[in-house]
Amino acid sequence: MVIMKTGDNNMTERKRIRKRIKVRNQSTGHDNTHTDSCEPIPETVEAVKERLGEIFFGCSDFLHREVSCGKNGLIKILVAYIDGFVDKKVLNRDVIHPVLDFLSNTELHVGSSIYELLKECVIVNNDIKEANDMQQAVDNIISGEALLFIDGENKALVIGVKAPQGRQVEEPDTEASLRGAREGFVENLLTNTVLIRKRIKNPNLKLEMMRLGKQTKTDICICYIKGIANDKIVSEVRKRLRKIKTDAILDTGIIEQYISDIRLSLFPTVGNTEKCDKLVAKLLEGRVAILCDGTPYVLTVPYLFIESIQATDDYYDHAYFATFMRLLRLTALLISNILPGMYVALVSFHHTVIPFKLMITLAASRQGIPFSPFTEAILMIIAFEFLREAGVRMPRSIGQALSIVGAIVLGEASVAAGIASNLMVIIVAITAICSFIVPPLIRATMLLRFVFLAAANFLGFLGVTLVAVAVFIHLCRLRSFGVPYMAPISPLTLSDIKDSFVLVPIWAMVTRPRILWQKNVSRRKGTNGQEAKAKS
Amino acid sequence: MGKVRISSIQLFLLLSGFLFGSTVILAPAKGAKNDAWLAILIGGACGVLLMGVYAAIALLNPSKTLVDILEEKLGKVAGTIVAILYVWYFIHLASLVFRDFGEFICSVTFPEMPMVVVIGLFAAVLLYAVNSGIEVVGRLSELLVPLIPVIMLIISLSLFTVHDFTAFLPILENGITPVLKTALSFITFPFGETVAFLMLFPHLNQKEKLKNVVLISAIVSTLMQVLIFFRDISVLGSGLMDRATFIPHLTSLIIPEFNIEPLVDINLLIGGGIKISVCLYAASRALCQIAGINDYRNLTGAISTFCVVLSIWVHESVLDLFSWTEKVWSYYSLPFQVFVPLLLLLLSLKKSKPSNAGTANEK
Amino acid sequence: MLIVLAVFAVLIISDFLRFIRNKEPAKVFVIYTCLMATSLSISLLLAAGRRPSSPAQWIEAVFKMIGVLE
Amino acid sequence: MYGKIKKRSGIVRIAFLLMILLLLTGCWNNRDLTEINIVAGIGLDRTEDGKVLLTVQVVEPAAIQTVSSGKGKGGGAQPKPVFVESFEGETVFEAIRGILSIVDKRLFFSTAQVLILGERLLQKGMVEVLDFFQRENDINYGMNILVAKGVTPGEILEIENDMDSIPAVYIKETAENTVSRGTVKKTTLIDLIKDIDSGERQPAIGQITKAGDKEIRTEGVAVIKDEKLAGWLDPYETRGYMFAIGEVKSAIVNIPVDKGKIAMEIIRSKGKAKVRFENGEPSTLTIKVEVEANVGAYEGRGRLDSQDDLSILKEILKNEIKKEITQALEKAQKEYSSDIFGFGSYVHKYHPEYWKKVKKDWNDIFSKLPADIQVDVKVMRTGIIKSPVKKDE
Repeated sequence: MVIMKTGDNNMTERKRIRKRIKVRNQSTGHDNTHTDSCEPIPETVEAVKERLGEIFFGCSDFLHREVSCGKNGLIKILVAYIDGFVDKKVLNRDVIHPVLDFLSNTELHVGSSIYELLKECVIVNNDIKEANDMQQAVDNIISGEALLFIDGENKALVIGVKAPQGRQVEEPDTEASLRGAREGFVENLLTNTVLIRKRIKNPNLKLEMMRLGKQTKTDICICYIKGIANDKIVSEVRKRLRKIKTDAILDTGIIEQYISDIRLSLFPTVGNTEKCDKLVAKLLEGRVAILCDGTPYVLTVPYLFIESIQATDDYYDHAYFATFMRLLRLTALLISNILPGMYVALVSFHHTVIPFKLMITLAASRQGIPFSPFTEAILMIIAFEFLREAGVRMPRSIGQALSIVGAIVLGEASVAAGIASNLMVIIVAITAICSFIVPPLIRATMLLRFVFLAAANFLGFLGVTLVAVAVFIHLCRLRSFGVPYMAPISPLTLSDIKDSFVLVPIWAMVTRPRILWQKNVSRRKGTNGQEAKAKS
Repeated sequence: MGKVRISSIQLFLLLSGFLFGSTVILAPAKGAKNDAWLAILIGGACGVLLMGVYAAIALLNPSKTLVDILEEKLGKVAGTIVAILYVWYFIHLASLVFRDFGEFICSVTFPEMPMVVVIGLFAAVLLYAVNSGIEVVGRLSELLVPLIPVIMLIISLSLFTVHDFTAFLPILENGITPVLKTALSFITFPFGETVAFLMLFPHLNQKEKLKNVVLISAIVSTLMQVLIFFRDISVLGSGLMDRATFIPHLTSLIIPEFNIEPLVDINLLIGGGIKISVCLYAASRALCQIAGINDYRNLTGAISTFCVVLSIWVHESVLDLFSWTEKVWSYYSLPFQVFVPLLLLLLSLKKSKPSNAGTANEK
Repeated sequence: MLIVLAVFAVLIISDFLRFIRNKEPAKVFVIYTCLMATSLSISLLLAAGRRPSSPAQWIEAVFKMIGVLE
Repeated sequence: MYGKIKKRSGIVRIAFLLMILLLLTGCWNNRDLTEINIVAGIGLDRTEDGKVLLTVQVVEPAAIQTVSSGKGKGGGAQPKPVFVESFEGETVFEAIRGILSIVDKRLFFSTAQVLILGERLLQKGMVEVLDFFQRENDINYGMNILVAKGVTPGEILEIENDMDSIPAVYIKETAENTVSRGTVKKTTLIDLIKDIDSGERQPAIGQITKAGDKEIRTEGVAVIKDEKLAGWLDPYETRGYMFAIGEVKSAIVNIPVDKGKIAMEIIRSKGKAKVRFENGEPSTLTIKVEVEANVGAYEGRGRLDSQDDLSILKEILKNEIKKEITQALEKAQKEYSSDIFGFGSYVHKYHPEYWKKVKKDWNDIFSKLPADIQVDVKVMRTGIIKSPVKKDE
């Protein structure tokens, strides 16, 4: 539905957004459409200095250096930057040193523009842009560039001498895998785009930058492969990102909440990953990625239900094994949702279903427990959730002690004290283990478990089934960027079943998911950038 | 809100789910006792024809719903009156299925539960489904309807050891009359009830497949019914089958060693759920069309509430329900399921001859 | 009785709020109110233990009148 | 657009509605496992004044756990794993509800392993009391039914021994062992209901008696005619009957030979009871039995080397089985005139017109018809050795 609505004015919209991005980040200064700020850059360096001092009042990390040189020391140049952002060595080597050298040794002709000369002949650095007004200048200083103001010019040079920041690329903690690349994304956006670009050496890999957040001015990057990603989805992503009105983007998690289709849904309709190879695989399937500066988590859209049981290892492994694992994960998902509910239904309502011998065991284990099965289950599950949360928040070294306490308190003492039955401990343990198997849905599962439990306590299996049907209805109506959430099972897309709860060997996976885009689905043709372009 | 589309697979599953509907717990051709299979086959054959009539009407009047067709062929006033009667019929049908469901749960699983609670909760869930749109119901059917044959297979296979394969003999012990009578009632329940799909057929995205879809689903469900019958009679014997309230459920109780009775609940929930959702959708859509309201969702709440109330009100007891459906239902259904559709077919044939309305009209 | 009223109140209020928000035409209100009023009155009668004769009985009576059923 | 608002309100509304309904619903039918009495065995009998006498054997799960896991240390007073209670009532249901006045928790019947009918009950007819067991929603249709011979069901249910902590399970398992020997018939509730329903076959129910203070014995069957007890078949006749209806799974048949006896182990058997018709009237009852057997033990002296030896064995075995079947059939025909073999079912299925006429008098017609019994025996293997020890050669 969404796609249809947005499809019509797709082209114009794209053009517009292009323009805007261009204007914001690489402003050439000759664009009249730019009306963001009217404050021009003052012509004298003194004035610039004063103005910058006003703007950055109280910012101790703002540094500037005034160089006055030339034959009579008349030419004044101001270099302004934020401390720590800029690689000072490089700045000195590439900018200050050559400029000083040049200005003191060269006779300047009348009428020759120092600005042009500096820009074209002197500064060694190859990442030079221009800033045309104060707003731009300030923006660039803030985002870590060095600004070069020259006396008598109402433009400034933006020199990219950013120092490499943040931690090194390392293996992500959250998504462990047995096989495959160990590289994970880091907080630095540029490092991340390089990681992607390293893997897809194709000019069709597009990285569109935009800036979000009134205060934070966070760099956001939309990443997709042109010709493989559905244009409608790409433009929908742009549209939704642009709609975000907030002052702070601290993490992709915030973006995720803004751009989800149904914001109140328990189920994630936007995926995230920290793993580089996973993201690349998703891009190659035609998905769109949203990177955000300052977080290693990259969003991928559209995100379908089936992706939650897919793991990167699956594709590198034997297909039989991978299929088995997928079915296993699906079962685990089911169990982690309904097992406590089923147990309560069984024990409270459906005694006829229990075989005689099991019934005696069950009844014996329940003997003397003061709580009803429902209360017992709720207590145990909540106790487990406490433990889990504590384990997440605690430093890792305490975590071990915690797990011992948990095992003893939950497993042994509560049974010995007659508060919980043996079986309930087993049930909660199995549920907990199963819930860890499908990490993307862990939160949905956690809450749904209680819903199932409550329904089971009221209506037994009927309640469980009714809630299950309601959940299914919800899943069926969910869409992620216009793509039905439960695809490819419903709506049934036969060619996409190959990578759903079953997995065919990788050599048999000749098409990309059709559900994302009907066009250009073959993985064998059009891998070359040019070819794909010609096609689309 | 854009064009709502359902695929042919979804329509097939919706139709199959609808045809299973409450037949999951009520053996429809029970009246013919040992010869029920014959009645099912005869009724199924006629049912296929009848559904063919509906498909033909839909094909001759592409992208028109039942209400449109009625108003066009019978004139504004008469058409509207008949359409309102149809709305009533769909509501009545939905409430009967609600009642079947409620009676089943209350006599088999929760004897102490008030029936209105069971029906009300079920209705709330279905209301959610219907309000999500027929597209979502279609997608839902893709997830859930395949469970019905799977569960049936599980039950049948676990009963394999207790089968007495000659239990359906002798053939035609009481002559052909009861068989034909039962066949008639089998046409009206469940085949004729698919008349509600005339409100859905316009949503099919591949019109040329409509005929096949209708045909296959009717044949599949007939065969399934026959199989279920053979399973039931060979397990229960004709005597007990005659006395049982809910035959397939009783069959599932016979499974040696373990008890999978709740699976029957699930089957009923899926089949009955699909049936009620389609009926609710058809009723509210039709009513909105008659009244000229854009969004059918405005009335789903009221209509499903009415269905729940009606389902409690309409019959006094479970025996009243069964004897009424056995005795009156088929006659009561005939005008809605056979006479009016045939009339519409004739009128459409007559009017569409020169213009040769084909499948390509759409788009 | 109270429960019936409560359930109906929730239904009607939530639906009416939605209608007003979406600015639905008057006929929606009319049809909705008709249906809900019928349901409410019947369910109140049922809750009071006085079951009015039902459509099923009317239909049966009509068929008997025509002579389809004996 | 408007879709977004509506979507959200839809979920909230449904959730709200569900919540209200859920809150309004109490916990109907919600009954914890600790709030029910698990019934392991049921006994049904009539008192002298015609009332129903219900006996139930109820399991104490906690006691069972301690008994089986050996937790009850150092002797001491171990809790009894089961208790038995009886109650009288005009109807079965009344007795079941009435028993609540002497036990603490509601009875739960689905777990019942055996239903033991008393002789006195059968003498007066059993159809009436069985209705409850068909109608109630938590009855296990696969429950075993046995008839107590010479004792009351209560006495049998009160037996305690060490083989199984739950006597009902002991009874059920013993009966099942005997079924595999072919000397008792396994009758489940559904079988019984089907037989009574169709009227084409008279039920035969396995019998149970007391053997000593602590053991029971399940051999032989009770023959029912018109829902009343007609008489009994002894173990050998029972086996003949079981051969005829094809329900022998494995049995040991001893056959006499020149010098001693051979125990033949039946490993497979098929039986079929049919009626031969001539001119629209039944002329002969035919019973066709196919048996596959191995030599189990040769307790005597002789040779067992060649096919000829086996052929002789086959002939003897055939006659032996035939004799048993004849005995059973004759007793059913002459003494009880009750068609427990299900010939009537065959007649109904394949000659419905005739059946319609004679339905009521079928048992009489059955008892007058001559019988043709064919037994086909195959002996395949002799075990690890061939001939027995040859002493006198």
